[in-house]
Amino acid sequence: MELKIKTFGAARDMMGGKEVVIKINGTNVCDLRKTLVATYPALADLRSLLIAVNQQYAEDSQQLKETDEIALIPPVSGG
Amino acid sequence: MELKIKTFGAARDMMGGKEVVIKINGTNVCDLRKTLVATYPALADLRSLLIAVNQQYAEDSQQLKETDEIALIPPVSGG
Amino acid sequence: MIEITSNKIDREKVLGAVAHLEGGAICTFIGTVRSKTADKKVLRLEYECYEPMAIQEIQKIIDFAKVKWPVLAVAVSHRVGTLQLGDEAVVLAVSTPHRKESFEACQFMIDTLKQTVPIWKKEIFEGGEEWVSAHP
Amino acid sequence: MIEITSNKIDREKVLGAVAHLEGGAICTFIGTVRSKTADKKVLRLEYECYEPMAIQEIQKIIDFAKVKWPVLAVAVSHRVGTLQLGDEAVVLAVSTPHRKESFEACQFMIDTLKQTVPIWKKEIFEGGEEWVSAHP
Repeated sequence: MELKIKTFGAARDMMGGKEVVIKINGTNVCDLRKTLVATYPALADLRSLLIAVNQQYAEDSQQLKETDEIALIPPVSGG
Repeated sequence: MELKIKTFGAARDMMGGKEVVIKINGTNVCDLRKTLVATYPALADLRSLLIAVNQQYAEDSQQLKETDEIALIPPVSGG
Repeated sequence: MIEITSNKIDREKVLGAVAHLEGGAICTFIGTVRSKTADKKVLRLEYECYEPMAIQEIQKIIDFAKVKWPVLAVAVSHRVGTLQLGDEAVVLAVSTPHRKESFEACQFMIDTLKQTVPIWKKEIFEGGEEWVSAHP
Repeated sequence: MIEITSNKIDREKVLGAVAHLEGGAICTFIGTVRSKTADKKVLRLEYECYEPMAIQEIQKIIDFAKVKWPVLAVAVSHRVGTLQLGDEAVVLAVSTPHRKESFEACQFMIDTLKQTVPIWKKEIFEGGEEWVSAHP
């Protein structure tokens, strides 16, 4: 499955682009996370890395579709 | 000793004037308080009645002079 | 900045007075005239103040807060005279380096102001009027 | 009112948005850019935001606060883009009937905003830059 991933903050710097396309083995958020960290090892250095699906924080077990809006959420620091 | 007393809020309404002159037997804040309550019994209905001398809250034992700026402070309700 | 005023409070002036380059947090409290007190419908409020003493008491509160928290700047404006529904009676702002202490200092100062500063308000409601907190 | 803006935050607009006749208290938090972080001298900050999700997450915080406290109105404006020293990054205001709950609700909302809303800031200091909180 090929997914388009929006990236922000420190994660974007580590992945070298605002939006990246990645091919994953598997179908859920956990599978995506594994592929991401394998492809961009620097992501493992983040204090946390959440994944949002369709603008909502997602659990690792959530199933993904190619049409989902997926975003990487490194530790937030607003305010 | 004759004292000029500034009055505010509920105490002023009870005493019928912004500034009253009162003659007290004694020399301290406690003596003043006794004379005030004897002269204006309604003051006893207040939840509290503090006395300020020269713009500072005064203890009952504080000595008074005729030149002091004295004010009755009924329960405050600013803000 | 400490101000007792019979005019509408200038919020921008109060906020401007606490701007501080080392500050990361400004907490502000604004007290406004509510339309209801318990079951009575308030028509307006009348505030009076023993002004020279009020300013000294507010200064004492600020001095105390500065001992207790890393306060960079404080500004207080309290309105007196006749206030209508929705009018602002008090605006208090404090700047500190960090957020938690700004809330603590602001709440301490407004709580203490209401306990110690010689300002009085009379509620005028339908069918009567009453000095707030005067009676047990 | 929820606003993400790349312009200077209009404090009067935020405060105006929470005016409420049944409110007696407005608590406001303003977060500003400090000149120092630990020992580093900050030159400027750069904020970025995943805007549609940020607005939804802020709305969730407001909804939660309304369950927990008698909140009458909330307004939040968060700035993004490049901020200089002294600039305001966030202004959050809440109106409630009474004072205590205005402080509690305001502090809860800004604390939670900093934990859950997808906004990121990068500090640019002399000799480097760093995404705040990104690393352990």
